[in-house]
Amino acid sequence: MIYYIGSLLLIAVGLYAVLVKSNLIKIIIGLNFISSGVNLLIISVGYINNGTAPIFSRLGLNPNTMVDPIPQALTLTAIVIDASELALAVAFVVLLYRHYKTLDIKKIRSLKW
Amino acid sequence: MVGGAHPILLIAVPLFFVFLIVFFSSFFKGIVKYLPIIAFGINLIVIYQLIPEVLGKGMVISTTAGFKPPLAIDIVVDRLSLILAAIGSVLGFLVAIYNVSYIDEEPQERYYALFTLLVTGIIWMVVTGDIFNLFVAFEVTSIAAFGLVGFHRDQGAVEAGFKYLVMGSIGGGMLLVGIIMLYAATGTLNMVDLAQKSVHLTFGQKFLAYSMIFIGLGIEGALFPLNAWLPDAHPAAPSSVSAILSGIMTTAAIYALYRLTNLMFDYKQIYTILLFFGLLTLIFGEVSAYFQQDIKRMLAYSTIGQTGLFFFAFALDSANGFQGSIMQIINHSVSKALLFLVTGGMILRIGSRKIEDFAGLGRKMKFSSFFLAIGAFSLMGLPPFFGFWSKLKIIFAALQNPNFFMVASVVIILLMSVVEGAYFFKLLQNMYFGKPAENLQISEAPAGILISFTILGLILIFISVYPTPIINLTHQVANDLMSKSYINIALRLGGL
Amino acid sequence: MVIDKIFFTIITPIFAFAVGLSFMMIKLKVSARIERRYGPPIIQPIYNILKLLLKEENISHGVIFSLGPVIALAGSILTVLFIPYAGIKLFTGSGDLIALMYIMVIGSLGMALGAGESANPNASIGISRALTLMLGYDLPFVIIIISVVLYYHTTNLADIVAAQAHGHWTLWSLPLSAIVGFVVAYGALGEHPFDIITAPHEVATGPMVEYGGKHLGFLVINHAFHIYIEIALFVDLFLGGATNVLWFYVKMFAVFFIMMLFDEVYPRFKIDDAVRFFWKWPTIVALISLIIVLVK
Amino acid sequence: MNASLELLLATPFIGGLLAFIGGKVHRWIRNLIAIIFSFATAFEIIGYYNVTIKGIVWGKLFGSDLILQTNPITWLFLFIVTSASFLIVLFSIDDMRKEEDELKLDAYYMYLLFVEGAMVGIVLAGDLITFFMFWEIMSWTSYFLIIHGGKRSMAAGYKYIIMSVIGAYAMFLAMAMLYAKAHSLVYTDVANVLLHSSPAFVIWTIVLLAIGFFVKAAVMPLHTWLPDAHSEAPSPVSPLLSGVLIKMGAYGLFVVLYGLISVKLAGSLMPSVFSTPLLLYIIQWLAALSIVLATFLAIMQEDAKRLLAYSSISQIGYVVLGIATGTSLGVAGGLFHALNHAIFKGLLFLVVGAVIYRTGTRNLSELGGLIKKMPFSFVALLLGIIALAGVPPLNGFVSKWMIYEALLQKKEVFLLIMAFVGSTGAFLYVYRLVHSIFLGQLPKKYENVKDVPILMQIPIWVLALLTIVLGIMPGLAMNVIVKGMAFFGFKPIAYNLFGFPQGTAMGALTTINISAGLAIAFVVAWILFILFPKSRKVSQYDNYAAGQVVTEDLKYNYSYGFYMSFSRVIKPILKWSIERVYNYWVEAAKIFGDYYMRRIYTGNLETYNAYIVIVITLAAAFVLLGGKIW
Repeated sequence: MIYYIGSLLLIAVGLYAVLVKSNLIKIIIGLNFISSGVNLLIISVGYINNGTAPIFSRLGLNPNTMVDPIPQALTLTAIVIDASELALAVAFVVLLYRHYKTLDIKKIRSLKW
Repeated sequence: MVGGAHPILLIAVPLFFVFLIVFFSSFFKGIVKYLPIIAFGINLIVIYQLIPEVLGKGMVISTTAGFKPPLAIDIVVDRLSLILAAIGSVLGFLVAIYNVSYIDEEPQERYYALFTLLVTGIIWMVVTGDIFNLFVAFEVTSIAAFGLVGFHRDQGAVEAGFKYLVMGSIGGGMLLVGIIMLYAATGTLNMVDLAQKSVHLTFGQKFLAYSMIFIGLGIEGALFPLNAWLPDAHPAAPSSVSAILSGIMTTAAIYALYRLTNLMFDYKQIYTILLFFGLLTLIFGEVSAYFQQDIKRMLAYSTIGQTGLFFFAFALDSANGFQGSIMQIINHSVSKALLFLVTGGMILRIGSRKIEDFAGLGRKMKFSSFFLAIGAFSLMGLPPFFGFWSKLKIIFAALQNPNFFMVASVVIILLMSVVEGAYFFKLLQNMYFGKPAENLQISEAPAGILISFTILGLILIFISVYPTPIINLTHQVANDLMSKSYINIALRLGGL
Repeated sequence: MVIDKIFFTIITPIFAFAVGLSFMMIKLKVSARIERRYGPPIIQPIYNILKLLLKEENISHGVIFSLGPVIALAGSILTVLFIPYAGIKLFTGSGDLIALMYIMVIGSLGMALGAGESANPNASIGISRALTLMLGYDLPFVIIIISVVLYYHTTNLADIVAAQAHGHWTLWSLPLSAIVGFVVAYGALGEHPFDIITAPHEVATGPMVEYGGKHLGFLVINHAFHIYIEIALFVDLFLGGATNVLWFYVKMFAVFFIMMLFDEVYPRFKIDDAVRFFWKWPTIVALISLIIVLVK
Repeated sequence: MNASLELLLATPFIGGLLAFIGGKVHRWIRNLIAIIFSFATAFEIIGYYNVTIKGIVWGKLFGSDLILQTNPITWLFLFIVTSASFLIVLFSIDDMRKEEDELKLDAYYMYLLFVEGAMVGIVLAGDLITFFMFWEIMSWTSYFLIIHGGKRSMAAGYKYIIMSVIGAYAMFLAMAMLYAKAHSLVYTDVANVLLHSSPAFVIWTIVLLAIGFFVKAAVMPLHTWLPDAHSEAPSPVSPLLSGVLIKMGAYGLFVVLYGLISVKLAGSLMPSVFSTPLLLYIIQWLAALSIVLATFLAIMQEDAKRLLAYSSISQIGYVVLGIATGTSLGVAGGLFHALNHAIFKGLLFLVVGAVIYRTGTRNLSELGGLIKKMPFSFVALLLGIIALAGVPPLNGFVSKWMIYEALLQKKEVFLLIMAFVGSTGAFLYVYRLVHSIFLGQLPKKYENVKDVPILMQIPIWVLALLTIVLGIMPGLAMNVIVKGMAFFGFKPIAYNLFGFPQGTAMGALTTINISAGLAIAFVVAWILFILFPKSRKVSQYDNYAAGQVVTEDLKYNYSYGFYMSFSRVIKPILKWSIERVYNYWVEAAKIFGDYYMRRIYTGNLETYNAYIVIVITLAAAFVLLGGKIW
């Protein structure tokens, strides 16, 4: 349960950052918060207290106590995606700074209406 | 598979070509610009092979990695997916031709790689039968799109790209949350399996998951108020990319929403909410478009409006509504892509995106103007163009059970059509009869551009004057959606 | 029968002309007496016409200029044939009251065309005023026509006359309409206070400014017809026509005599005032009369 | 037989495309193709004279048949459309030659034939989908014709297309509502369904459809596009618009009022006024208001084409007024007036076009005295204005007479008064037209003007001849109209070749007697006239000028503000302009839209993110409420 709450909190913090912070870097951090929260959520879906790894390396392991492997696979994929997004975002920030000489999102408003 | 039609090839081949592009870029750069043409050419062949089978059996499934569904990721092509995949491939192919003349900015290999990835992701989104796979395809598409929007790397492009990225990422996160909720509740990711297992869920549970998915796909699918990135991103991107973004990417996201709504969240209440979203999107899109001075921005807002229209039709939750919606999607994809391609060529020649600078182009760029007019007519829904048939269907569907709300909605739709007519006629009038700037010396668009939009325009003319096959096909699709035959056929064909 | 028709077709315009001419003659004398003058000899109008017609020196501004008076006269002759008088109804079966209303216009059209070609602004101004005035008196005119027609349930003028036999004149049954009809007929004749069209000291007789010689002579003849048409129509509509020529003449003379009195005592209306006048009191009265007919 | 209805429909469209392609080869090939195909269309309809075809299916859409049909009323309108188009193509050949851009000309002929084809389609349509489809095609093709005229025509065309689209969508709404009920839009099915529908539904249907028709037919208060569009369009297009295109609105109204519902049905649904169903009575009032107000406006115009445009509004008012009476005589009169108006208004616009062709201006106060230079045009114009003013013996008189009589029979006196006043007013503005163009002083700069080329004269003379023929022999048109109206369930009216016997109306009419009498009277007067001494021709400068000498450089002409004093009288009425009201609301909507849309797409990423968060919050709120909202 604590994991769920934790993940939701992470997402909420991320959303807060994205919504309120005006620094580009902080927004990116906020995005990362969101993705971390989501990842945590995925993991916690498959998590079982005192579970074992879902690998039949030893005999006698109870399949019921095994952690669900699928979420872990999903998380890995999601992390890769997040990483690439993050890289792209940082690249954008660099370019933005070159054009606008600022990191304040409130001043980057050439496109509107 | 029978007949050698492998839907997985739709994704695998272009992905392979993405690697080829990156591979060749280091030592054989000249070939890079032609690789996407080959990739989507092969895709077209695959689609062509798929057509008889999909139309005959209703669905073609191919599984991956030797697992069996629901564990494995399967690629499912039913009639609806086929329509969208076909549009995607055709647009991908034509825009690939277009690129040859259009893109001269370095680094080209990145552009071509991202472009191929974008179209692949879109096709991927519409053919996947696995909900997490959908997310992956969604993110592939998004990231490629982020990159392409910022491709010009000038002030506007970077800003638009960044905004799009932030909103897209949030959307991706929300989509994933929704997917995980579904997984947590049912323990499966396969759509067919989900559809069956989710029957036991309560409405509240479903609604929570649905709202998350809706936000994720809604951001990508340009539903109001989640669409604020779109009017920035579409104009900022190169016109070739805008054509893809407007023509098929938002549509693909909407497709995913259709599919999931239809399979798992088939509640009257949800449809009612969607109805409002459709109407709001329509109103805000069309009204905003009217005030634009920048042609690409106008077209982008128009995309929002069109999205609202076909989303509204879908939310009618009736066979006629579905049919109208899909017809409108076809119309929108072809016409709007055509418009973006043509305006891309024009912008290339006159070097401005301002509508008033288009004055007198009707004389200088005859073909371009002609196809621009045809695309605009079809979007406005003037007969005898295809948009007329689809609009007719949508309005008829909306008034199937006339009550006050529906009549009011139809009045709004028609009013917005008037607004749409107002800005398109303003554009056309200016283009054909406006006074050109002093000694405006421009020639027709370059060959690649000309070829690609001519083909697209001819396709549009063809389906306009001979709409029967498409009407029949969409009728079948609508029946498929109504009867949820997706589940049944998939079960029969071993999709589960 | 056919011989009869042909005979009357020939004789009717001559009769009409004679009546109109006689009124013109009488008018000169009567107005002179009202103004305490002796006045010209009673046959002065005939002298005038003959003088004009026989003048050797005629000038013309073009074909239509010459044709104008001819068309005007042709229109008047045609109109005369449609108005039943003293039991003689020639063309009345071929065109009813409504047709008659528009046949009457042919003459004005010819006049207007001819005057137009004279390329004199005075003429143009005169026509502008004439047409405006026509629109002015047309409104009460059509209203009374409608009242009369609805009262008798026919648009055939001969039938209307027949229905008024034995003293059941429209004047008694629809007095308001009759009054308005009188005003309208008076306005149509262009006498004081509605003589702004010709207004000799302003626009030098308006439409006629360039006309002289036989052209003017034709116009004077036409004026005689015009007097006949307006008054005969009034007599037919409101005074029950007549069974013999003499009685018809007497009725017409009575109407004309009252008109002459008005002519002498009124000043001149400005054209827009004239239109306002017609659209105000005559229209209101005519409408009241119409509503009475409708309610009945 | 069946295939040939489709052929008839296809001919102009094929011709248009071929003309466009042919124009790439040589302009004469294009012209020839345009002439041949428009003639072929006009020729093909001969085979359908008095033919009734109940309906052939030419396609299927969404389970509803698409049907073509024909009957004598259809034939009447087909005749108007095809013959007018043919004449206009003929006229265009020379008139449009001044346009140097060949591409524009290719497009011009293409659109001209397309408009013709679309109108043929509208008339032949046997179901509402076909009708609406061709209606829309007509709208946008004619829009392209209008904006051929240059810069000012663009604004006019824009107004035209927007109003057309609004009208068309009102129709669309009605259609969709009917489709929901009937699941088919074939006229007969729709009529059946309407027979069993609630009064409110029927009334809404009529109102919505009527809005569409009224925009096209320019019935007040939906007329505001017409004066601009008709006057700014190229000369040959104006007669097409005024003579033919606005008749489509009248045709539509006729089909809806008598094909889809009947007067009896309408009467059973709503109260009647003067034995007319209320809705029809309101339509009649709108028509009558159009007649009077448009006439007053026409009187005050200074621009020849604008004058004729306003006149079109007023004349179409007679058509609608007649059609909406619901009696045999009135409807026949309305339909006949539609034909007559096509003839004389086409004639007038063509003559004015010819004048513009030679002088380059349509400003009435700059013209004058052209009678000496363009005598043929003058005679044609004279016939046109006599017909328009409804003066015997030409055709306009007969149809107006029928309408008056029909109104008299129904005792609709107030409408009748307005109709009469409109007709008298028409006399004012048509005289203005002939006076300012052909009479009066000839300006020096037009010394060398000639009559127009023969190819432009042919259409003018054909139409001029028709005004006379139909004026003397209205029975020719009545043959078609009465037979066609029987098809729509009207009692036939008695008529003969030369008019109407007593009993049809409250009076009788024999046109031949009137015209013969006029001819004889004219001959008599003419003989009298030439008996007297010959006259001597003098120049236009040999004038009475109160002692002054008129010279060439002096504008000795009264043509500007011809009815100034009258306009003083009606100024209080014309203070109200519906167009200003529309403009006000459109501007208000624009400002409103601009203001609020700007505040939504602010360009600020935080705002955009806030939208997302708001949606998330809303969704969460919904879930927390547990879906209890339902």
